[in-house]
Amino acid sequence: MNDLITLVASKYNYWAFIILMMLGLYAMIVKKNLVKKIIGMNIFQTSIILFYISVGAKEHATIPIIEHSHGAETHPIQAINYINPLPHVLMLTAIVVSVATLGVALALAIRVYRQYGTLEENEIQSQINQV
Amino acid sequence: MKAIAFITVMLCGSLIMFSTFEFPDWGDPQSPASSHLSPYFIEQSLVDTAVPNIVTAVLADYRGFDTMFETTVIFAAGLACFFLLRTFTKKSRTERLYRHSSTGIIINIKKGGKRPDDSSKFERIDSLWTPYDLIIKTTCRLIIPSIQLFALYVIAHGHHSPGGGFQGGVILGASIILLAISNDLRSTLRRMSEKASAIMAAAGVLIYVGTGLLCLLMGAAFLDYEALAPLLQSGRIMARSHGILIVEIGVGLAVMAVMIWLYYNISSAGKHDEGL
Amino acid sequence: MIWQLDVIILTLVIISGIAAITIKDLLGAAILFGAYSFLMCLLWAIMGAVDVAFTEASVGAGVSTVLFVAAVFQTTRRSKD
Amino acid sequence: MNQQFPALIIIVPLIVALVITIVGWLNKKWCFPLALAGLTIPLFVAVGLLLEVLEKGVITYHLGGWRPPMGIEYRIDHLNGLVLLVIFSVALLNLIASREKILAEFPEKAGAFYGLSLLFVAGLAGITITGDAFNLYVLLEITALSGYALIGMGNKHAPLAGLHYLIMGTIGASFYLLGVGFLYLMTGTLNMVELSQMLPAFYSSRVVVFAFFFCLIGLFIKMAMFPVHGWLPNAYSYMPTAASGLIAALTTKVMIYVMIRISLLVFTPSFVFVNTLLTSAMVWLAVIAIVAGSILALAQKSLTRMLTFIIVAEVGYMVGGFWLGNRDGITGSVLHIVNDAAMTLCLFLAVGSIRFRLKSDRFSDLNGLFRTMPFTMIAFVVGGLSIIGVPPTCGFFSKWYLIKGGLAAGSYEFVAALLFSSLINVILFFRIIEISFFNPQSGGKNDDHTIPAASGINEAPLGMVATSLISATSLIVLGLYTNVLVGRVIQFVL
Repeated sequence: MNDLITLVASKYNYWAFIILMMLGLYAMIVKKNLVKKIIGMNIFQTSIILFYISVGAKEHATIPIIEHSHGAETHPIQAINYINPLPHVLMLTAIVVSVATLGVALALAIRVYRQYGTLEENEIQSQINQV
Repeated sequence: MKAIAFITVMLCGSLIMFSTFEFPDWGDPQSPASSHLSPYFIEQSLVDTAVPNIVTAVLADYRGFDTMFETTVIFAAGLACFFLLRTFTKKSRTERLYRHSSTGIIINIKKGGKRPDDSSKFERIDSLWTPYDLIIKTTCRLIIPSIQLFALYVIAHGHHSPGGGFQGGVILGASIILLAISNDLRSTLRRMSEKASAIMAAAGVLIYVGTGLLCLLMGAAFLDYEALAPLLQSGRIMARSHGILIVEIGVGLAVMAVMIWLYYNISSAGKHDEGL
Repeated sequence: MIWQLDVIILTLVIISGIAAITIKDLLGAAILFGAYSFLMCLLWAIMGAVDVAFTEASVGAGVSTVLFVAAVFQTTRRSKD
Repeated sequence: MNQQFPALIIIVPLIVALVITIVGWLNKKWCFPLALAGLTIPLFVAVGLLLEVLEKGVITYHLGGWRPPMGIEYRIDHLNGLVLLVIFSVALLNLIASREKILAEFPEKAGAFYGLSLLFVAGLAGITITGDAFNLYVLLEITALSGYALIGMGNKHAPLAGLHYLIMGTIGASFYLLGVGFLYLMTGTLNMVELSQMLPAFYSSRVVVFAFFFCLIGLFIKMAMFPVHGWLPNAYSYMPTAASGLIAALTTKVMIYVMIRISLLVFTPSFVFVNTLLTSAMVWLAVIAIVAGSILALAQKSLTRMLTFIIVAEVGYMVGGFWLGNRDGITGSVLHIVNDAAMTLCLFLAVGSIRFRLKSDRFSDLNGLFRTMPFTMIAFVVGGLSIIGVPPTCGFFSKWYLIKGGLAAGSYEFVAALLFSSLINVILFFRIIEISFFNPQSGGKNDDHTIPAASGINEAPLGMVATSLISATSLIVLGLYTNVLVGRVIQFVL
């Protein structure tokens, strides 16, 4: 029982990322509405960001900004006291990429709507087949 | 379809979950991710770059090349939206609607008619006019300058606190977007045209690339800010700190301009009329 | 970090994510997606990723939502699923 | 200056793309010369880099002056040098060919078009030479974003095709990112060379196996490998002709190159090829891709759609050749990356000219095309012969290596699929040659008004004809110098 609790405590963040990822994937496969697909795509991307941040987390450590007030120079900087900054850097980039993708996706969705007058994929498909 | 997708997704998820049992524990200080590369960054970044915020130091210096392309991605998104949505072919509408501001009378000018030129008394509208909410307009007028001031603080103070060019740029862009929402798009476009935002977006990225190129011309590697020390009249370490600041300003400019550009094109579907 | 808070927010994130993809009104979906992003930002702030949380608060909950709303206004609010 | 080449090759197109965006708002006349300069300079740089690699071996470049695990490293070996050269030559030829098409299709957005295509090329070049697993993701997204925009500007169905490509492409890139995340979780580093040194300790771990699979799935989606190829035919056939030579010739090939690089540099062959179940499964997948692509190509009624399914089949060639896991197979696969880029470019340029003149590319509209557009059709026929694999053209030699590799590995199903696909290609191309050579120009049921009434020569503009002829010549030249290419460059890949 104790083992189970430690297992859950040490892994639940990763499981949450998997649930969100599968949620996004499911939305992208099943939903017929294009905006819904785009929302699913964003959830998918955010879940991967959550995974990276979970990798970077460190217990009993503080945010990665070094204390630098006067007098703090005497303390040596120890890696154990600060959270791993590298995943944060990578994920800043990933967030930017996700918003850029979102912008282009919405632009394409608007053009699709301008062309077909609907955002439902099956209706668009039947319109294409009719011609 | 739904059932198949659900089963695939569950299968895939449980497979990944199966692999998590071999992951290092969450928050474990001894995990490889926390013990291989990050100690160097944590212990050395203040010595190397004189920037206390390690994330800023790594973002703009150690991995500055990534960040340059991150800015380029944003720029590409703005350019792509413009390319996809903008419609230049104006339908030469035979009639235009103008609204007299003080009386609220809407006049309809047919083709060939004289258009009112005093824009403070008349404003052009498209089809229907939604009344401005005085409270929202006034509040936004009060808020926007403080938002912009905060954004500039975020850009400039990124060395010492969370934030930096990207976040500050987004907030700056958001302030202009707020202006466009509280008034209408056309009046915002008069203050900051699409051309200006496009050129600023490209110029912001050019500041970043140009800084790198300057380092290259000074004989060091691309984006090696130490080479700028003679130009900046500072020590080699402070040159890195200043180089990061220059780059962050470029990022802020580009991101602000692109956010506005994206909003202009998406909110009006490329027609640049009233917007939302 | 406080694990109770962590678990509560994780649950809320998942709930708002599910809500965002099931709701039939696209404007509502956009707003729920904003809520999702904001809760995600809180989660990252708890894990100590302040810069990422800041970015997500300004980008995910701010500009993304505005872009979604703008796109929904330019297209349609209705969705069949 | 020589040692700055690896940075310059990315920076020059990037800066030119930015400048073009500014200039496009001021004076559109300057866009084309600038774009030309922005691709010609890197082409020379790429030649210089390849020569330097041939002379001295691997070149590394530390961006920001930081040594590799901390900073980002660029790494150029024989394989990258070759791919770089291919990228810039293809991009330059397509740029010259696209000038008139842009003026016809979207004149007021010419600046944005040139800007996006230069960003696309800069991204591809970065993907090719980067030595950092995460940097590769960022560059992948630049390429993809500009690609989505270029595709979305095509005909009326293009936005939907572009949106599908965007959603699939984002899933692919995210899976790649997840794979890199798993690797980072286990090792704590992102540098490819360091990863390859640290990974052998974890080869038995499930996490590393999953990381490899995620990278592979992501890249498969991006390269349109058979079960996940769904986005490719629509996206490639609806996109504007001005971009088709660039995107169709380069995207899939560079992704296959990335797969080879990740498998050989990050994961060593001792990890990748050790499981015979995996390799034979991959070869079977490639076989299915080849057969399905060929049969689907047979069912199409227009030139561009036929070519898109041929691309699906060709992806199967390269992936299968790589997973044969022996020297000949991988040589054939790498050689086919180069050759296929040239062949696809040649065919898409020729089809682009045909579409430019006829405003259509259905088979029924091609009657008598040999008389009206002789030079374009010559280029098209040479491209077709190369796809079939007729000896003096380069397509023969890469197929030869692939078949040799297949026989050596004992996977006869792959050899059979190659031969079957060649046979189908014969049918495909001779059908078109028959229509365009023997059918009278305005014969029978098809006197379509789109075909000009004059029976004289009605060629595409000079830029397009010249580029398609140059690319057709390059097919023969590549074929004649195959042994040089293999002996001097490709044999060092392994």
